[in-house]
Amino acid sequence: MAKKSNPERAPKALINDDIGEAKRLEMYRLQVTIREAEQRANDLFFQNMIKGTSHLSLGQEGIAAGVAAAMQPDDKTFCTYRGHAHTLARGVPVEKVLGELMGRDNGLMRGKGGSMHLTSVEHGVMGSYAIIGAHLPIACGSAWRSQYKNAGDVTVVFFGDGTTNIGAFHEALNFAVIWKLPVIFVCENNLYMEYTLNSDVTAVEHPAADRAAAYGLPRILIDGNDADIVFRTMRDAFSKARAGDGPTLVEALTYRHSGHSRADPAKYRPEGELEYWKEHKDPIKIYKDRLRSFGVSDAQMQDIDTEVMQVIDDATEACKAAPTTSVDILFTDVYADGGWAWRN
Amino acid sequence: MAKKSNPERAPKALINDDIGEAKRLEMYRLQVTIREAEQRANDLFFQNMIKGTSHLSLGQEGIAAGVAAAMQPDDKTFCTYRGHAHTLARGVPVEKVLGELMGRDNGLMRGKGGSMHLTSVEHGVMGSYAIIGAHLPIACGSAWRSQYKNAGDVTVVFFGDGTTNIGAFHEALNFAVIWKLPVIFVCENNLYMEYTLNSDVTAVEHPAADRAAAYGLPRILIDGNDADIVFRTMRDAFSKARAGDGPTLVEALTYRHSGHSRADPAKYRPEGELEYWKEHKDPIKIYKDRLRSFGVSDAQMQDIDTEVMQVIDDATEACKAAPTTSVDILFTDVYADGGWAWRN
Amino acid sequence: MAELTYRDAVARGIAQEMERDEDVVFLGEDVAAAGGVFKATVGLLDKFGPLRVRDTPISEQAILGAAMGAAMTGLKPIAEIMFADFLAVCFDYVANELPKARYMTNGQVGVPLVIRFGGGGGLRFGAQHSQCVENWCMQFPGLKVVSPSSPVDVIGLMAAAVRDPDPVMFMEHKALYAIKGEVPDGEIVDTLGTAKILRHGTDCTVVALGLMVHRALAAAERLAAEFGISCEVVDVRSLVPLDTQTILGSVTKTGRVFTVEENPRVLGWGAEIMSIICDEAFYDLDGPPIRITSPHIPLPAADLLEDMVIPSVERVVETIRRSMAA
Amino acid sequence: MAELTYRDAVARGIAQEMERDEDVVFLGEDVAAAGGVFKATVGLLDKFGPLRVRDTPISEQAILGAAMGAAMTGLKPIAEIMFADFLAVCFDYVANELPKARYMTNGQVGVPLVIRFGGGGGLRFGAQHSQCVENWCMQFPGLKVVSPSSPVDVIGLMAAAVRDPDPVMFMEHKALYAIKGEVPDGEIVDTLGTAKILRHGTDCTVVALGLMVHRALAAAERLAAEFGISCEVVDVRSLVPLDTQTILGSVTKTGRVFTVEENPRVLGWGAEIMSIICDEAFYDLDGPPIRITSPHIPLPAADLLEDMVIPSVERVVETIRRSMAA
Ligand SMILES: Cc1ncc(C[n+]2csc(CCOP(=O)(O)OP(=O)(O)O)c2C)c(N)n1
Ligand SMILES: Cc1ncc(C[n+]2csc(CCOP(=O)(O)OP(=O)(O)O)c2C)c(N)n1
Ligand SMILES: [Mg+2]
Ligand SMILES: [Mg+2]
Repeated sequence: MAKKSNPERAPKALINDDIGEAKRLEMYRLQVTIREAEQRANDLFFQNMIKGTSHLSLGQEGIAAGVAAAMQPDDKTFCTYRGHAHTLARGVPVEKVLGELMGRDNGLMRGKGGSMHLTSVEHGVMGSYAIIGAHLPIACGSAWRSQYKNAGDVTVVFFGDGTTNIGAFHEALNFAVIWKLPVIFVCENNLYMEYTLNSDVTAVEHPAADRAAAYGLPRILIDGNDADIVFRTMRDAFSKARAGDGPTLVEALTYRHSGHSRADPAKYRPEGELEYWKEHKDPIKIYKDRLRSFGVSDAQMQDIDTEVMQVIDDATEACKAAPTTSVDILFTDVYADGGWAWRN
Repeated sequence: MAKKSNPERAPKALINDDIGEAKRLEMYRLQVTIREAEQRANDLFFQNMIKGTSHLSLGQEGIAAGVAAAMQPDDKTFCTYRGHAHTLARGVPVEKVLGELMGRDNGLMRGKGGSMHLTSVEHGVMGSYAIIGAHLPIACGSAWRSQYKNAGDVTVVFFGDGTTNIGAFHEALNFAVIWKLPVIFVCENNLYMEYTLNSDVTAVEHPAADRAAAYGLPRILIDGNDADIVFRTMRDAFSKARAGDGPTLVEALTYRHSGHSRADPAKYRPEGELEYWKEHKDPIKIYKDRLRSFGVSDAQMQDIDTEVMQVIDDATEACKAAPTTSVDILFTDVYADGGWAWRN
Repeated sequence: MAELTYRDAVARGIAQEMERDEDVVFLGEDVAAAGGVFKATVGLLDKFGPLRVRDTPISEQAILGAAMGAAMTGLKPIAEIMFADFLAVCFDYVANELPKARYMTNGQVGVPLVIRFGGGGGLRFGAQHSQCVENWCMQFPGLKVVSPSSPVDVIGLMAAAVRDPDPVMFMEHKALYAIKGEVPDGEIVDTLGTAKILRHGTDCTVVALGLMVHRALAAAERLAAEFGISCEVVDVRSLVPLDTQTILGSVTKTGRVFTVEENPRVLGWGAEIMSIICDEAFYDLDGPPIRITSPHIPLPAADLLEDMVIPSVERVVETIRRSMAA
Repeated sequence: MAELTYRDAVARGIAQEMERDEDVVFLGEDVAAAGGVFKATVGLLDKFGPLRVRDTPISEQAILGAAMGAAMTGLKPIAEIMFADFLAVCFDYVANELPKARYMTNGQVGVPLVIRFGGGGGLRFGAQHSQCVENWCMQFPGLKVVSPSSPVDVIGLMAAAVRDPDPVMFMEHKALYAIKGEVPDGEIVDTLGTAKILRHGTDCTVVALGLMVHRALAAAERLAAEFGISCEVVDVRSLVPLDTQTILGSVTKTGRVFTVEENPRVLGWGAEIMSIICDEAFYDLDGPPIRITSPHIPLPAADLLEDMVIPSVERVVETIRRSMAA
């Protein structure tokens, strides 16, 4: 995502506030990249080029972009199955993500992991986890390593509202606090755990924020559809973590435009709910308005959009052209010796 | 524990408050019974008449007595491995408890369960659980059954301070609240999880009370070494549960006089700590003073003590005389057909 | 008699039992309003109402714990753990609580419940959403473990499981939800602990479970047609109790035995069955007992790769043909 | 050379590796200040300080999860799960996370850690504190599983486990903590995946693990002395990787095989070993392979009852004598 838009078109006088022009354009580009790459994944599903399942973050791009923009290259990301967004946001090429979804040899894990397990260690994406809650303790371990080795990096772990009701959430939060670990817990509250309204099965209104005090943490509840807010919140959390002052728990409100997964037509939504969020709370719309208010022209945004689409089109073509995964990787990397021998 | 002290000796004018004479004498008798039965168990260990492990509640009797005194016969109790006290408090004969510890045929489960799994369904003691946290969700299920069948009974589940850090605690609390279950969670905070100070590994000062809000529950923190306080708190909790208003979480402060288990000499205590609790916070001392202040004579208490000792001595002799468990129960009750056949 | 999918058979089986007995209740994630993520419980909420069909939070320990506590005190819960793999997050109930309660209490406590879950591969869900966890459950004395391979077995074994006074682990196979089969009208009640001989044969016995039953049957047809090998195909159906009479009876007759297992190779249910056969029918065997399993690797996600791992009809045919020729 | 208890060998084994490599860290409940509930880690806190030897809350998921995250990113943690049975409360890491990470990421991620736990019976701890969970771990491709039977093996296998780049499940046997054995001075490093022939013999092969190794050896002495039966005793030591060469080699030589397993009968490690033997050495067998196991029941607590369940020297002698005579 390092590619910059054409500097000639850059507006002269962007507000030189604490975020600034470069960061904002980066966050815009990230959000558009995620949106369009996810849309493409969706299309490829319906062309039967992607099998199995997949969980899109359409509508939730503000969080992925705002968090990633606040990260350093050696910081670590732990995602859920709904992790395409966070993986892309760390700079993983679209081609490698789509390739994995399509089970091609050019995929991130050459098809062995699939949509729910995107991992790119070279980008700090330490994995996507498909068992609810499992990665919260794992992220603690990554942060523990950073603390122990004085490495300075911070670990970010994403999870949904529904995940706050599983035991591992509780264990991880307590653990992170008592060991003062440099880890940031980001709860993306998109209202639903799969098809059930999370508030129907949760004892408090704000499943993460209302529980922060149970771990001696401050209550942080933010609008996740405004990347600037996300960015600022995370910047503080990173400072805290790097200063050795321990973990942060953030609840970011958002909404997913798509169904829970490929199989879900999302019939459980009350009428008008989706429309409301799309109309009034779309993170990309919000961000476009923000940029406009700072003097960025629609043409400039259009340029970014075009560049992004080009990247995604190229990636799509590359994936279609890529060979399907070669079966000789079937028996590799079960064990560290490269193979799968469990006996002599 | 139904046996009453000699009515001739009963004081004429006990304060006729909300607890009253009969309840108070019952609670006194319960506390002494638990204390002396546990001491006896300890002695029998050192005579090598009890094998394996065992976890005593010496010093924590106020909670067991105060809770049990507030219960109806058809209410349900779920204990931990530290469950002798709660089992006795429900009226289970001392002989059956000691018999189980000694692996005799007269034991509650004839030796199949042992000290950590005391169960007496006829007394509402639905089991003692040795895996930390497991019984909290199970207790929810018992309460769910009561709710579903409109049975009116309430389930009480005991656990320690250290147990608040395991996932099952979190899941059970949330679950109980959203289903409004008639269950009362009693956290006996005796400061230690085994040999480690619980505050060293817990993010908040009061591991249960400080987390009540995370489940939308009021913060209830009480002195567990005063049976009257425990009784009153539980009376309210039972009313709430029976009224259909859902669960209660209570944190009762206490201290165990013995080591964590048979094997533990408790060397980790800071100097003077045990002495302080024994001197100033012993629940039986506190209760004796309370009774005295209400006009109960030392002689009357002495009578109860004597009766209790007689029961325990008789139980001990009965257990020593009882046959060791007959091996023909080895293969019974694995399955409901009475046997253990897993194949034809 | 009607054609029913395996998926619809689940709902029908549960409904049959809920109609019969008010103490049968059903809980799980997204099972009520949404009818389950596999749409296997559609309609139950409408039929039985929100007190008997309940959506839960993502709290598998609470689900199994609550089911256990309810069962111990008078209800007969059916609990869904959505993907079989998620049993791992509530495994304490599977390993330590449910199976041991009756024994440890010397019979004071029973736990009459059913835990159902969608297991198995073939749907390109990857290594954490495709496992055959019947093998995880089989080790624990006190549990019963069944896995139906057809719609009629789903209903009949579900009824048997619900009526059974012991905890029953009920593994449905996700790749079978869409298959159809003839199902008689009226109440269907099967018997736990019974295997079924689905195809009679004389040369060898092929023991299979779940999805693999279908592949074993297809392989048997081809082995007969192409190589003149006559296979007797046994659908185990119930791992605990295990119908060793049927299995040993068949092996004694044929003298050769193969298992077809979807699980990774090591310590699948086939290992137990082979060990029993070798112990008790050693002198009836005319050749080595052969397990046909997935190789001992996690399941990859990509379709092409996944198809290489799970035993195919071809692999079953080829293995049996070669072994019988040796 | 010095006499050391199995218990002290644990601390020595861990210390040896922590001295060698700063990235080796150790965490668990009551392991640091208290030196562990079995006193197997006494002195480590003093030697290596509170940053490397850490007490945790009662949060087994956090313990294994944190160990995994640390291992994935550069440390080599040793995590204690106090009683083996408690693996059930953090089983998602055992079944779904640790073993699959490397494969699912196509080798991007490795998880070099050791999970150690006290398993097995004999201490009158009852059904939930006495299990042989090596069998729970053996099914998962990606894990390694070892269980030492002597002090020197504790040290050597611990070193091998810590140095191994894959996740290793390390089961210590609680009933062995008090035994003593000769241990050489200096660094000891053993090899995973190697069984040991502890006694040579010609009539039959007896395969055992952990506590049962000692009973198998005692039984072998008696079988030789009293019945003239010559047993070759193999200590499996490592279930994954499994040293099938040593086992098959011995069975090929003797023609008869027995396993001595502490676990309840169904689907213990013996089932896998027997299945391999019957598949690959079928024509070398002179009689049925016999598994000597605990009966398939939960373990009762009372001493007399417990002693009736776990295979005794007498039962091993009697079973082998009868089978060899038949
Ligand atoms: C332990 C476990 N239980 C259940 C599931 C099935 N499941 C997958 S996603 C999901 C909902 C998660 O909701 P939330 O945490 O809000 O995240 P979102 O999907 O909304 O991003 C569920 C129940 C799972 N993967 N793991
Ligand atoms: C899952 C699990 N982890 C660890 C243990 C070992 N253990 C038994 S008691 C105990 C301490 C419990 O402390 P607390 O909850 O405060 O109860 P207390 O013993 O003080 O009554 C521990 C860690 C266990 N039994 N189960
Ligand atoms: Mg959500
Ligand atoms: Mg405590």
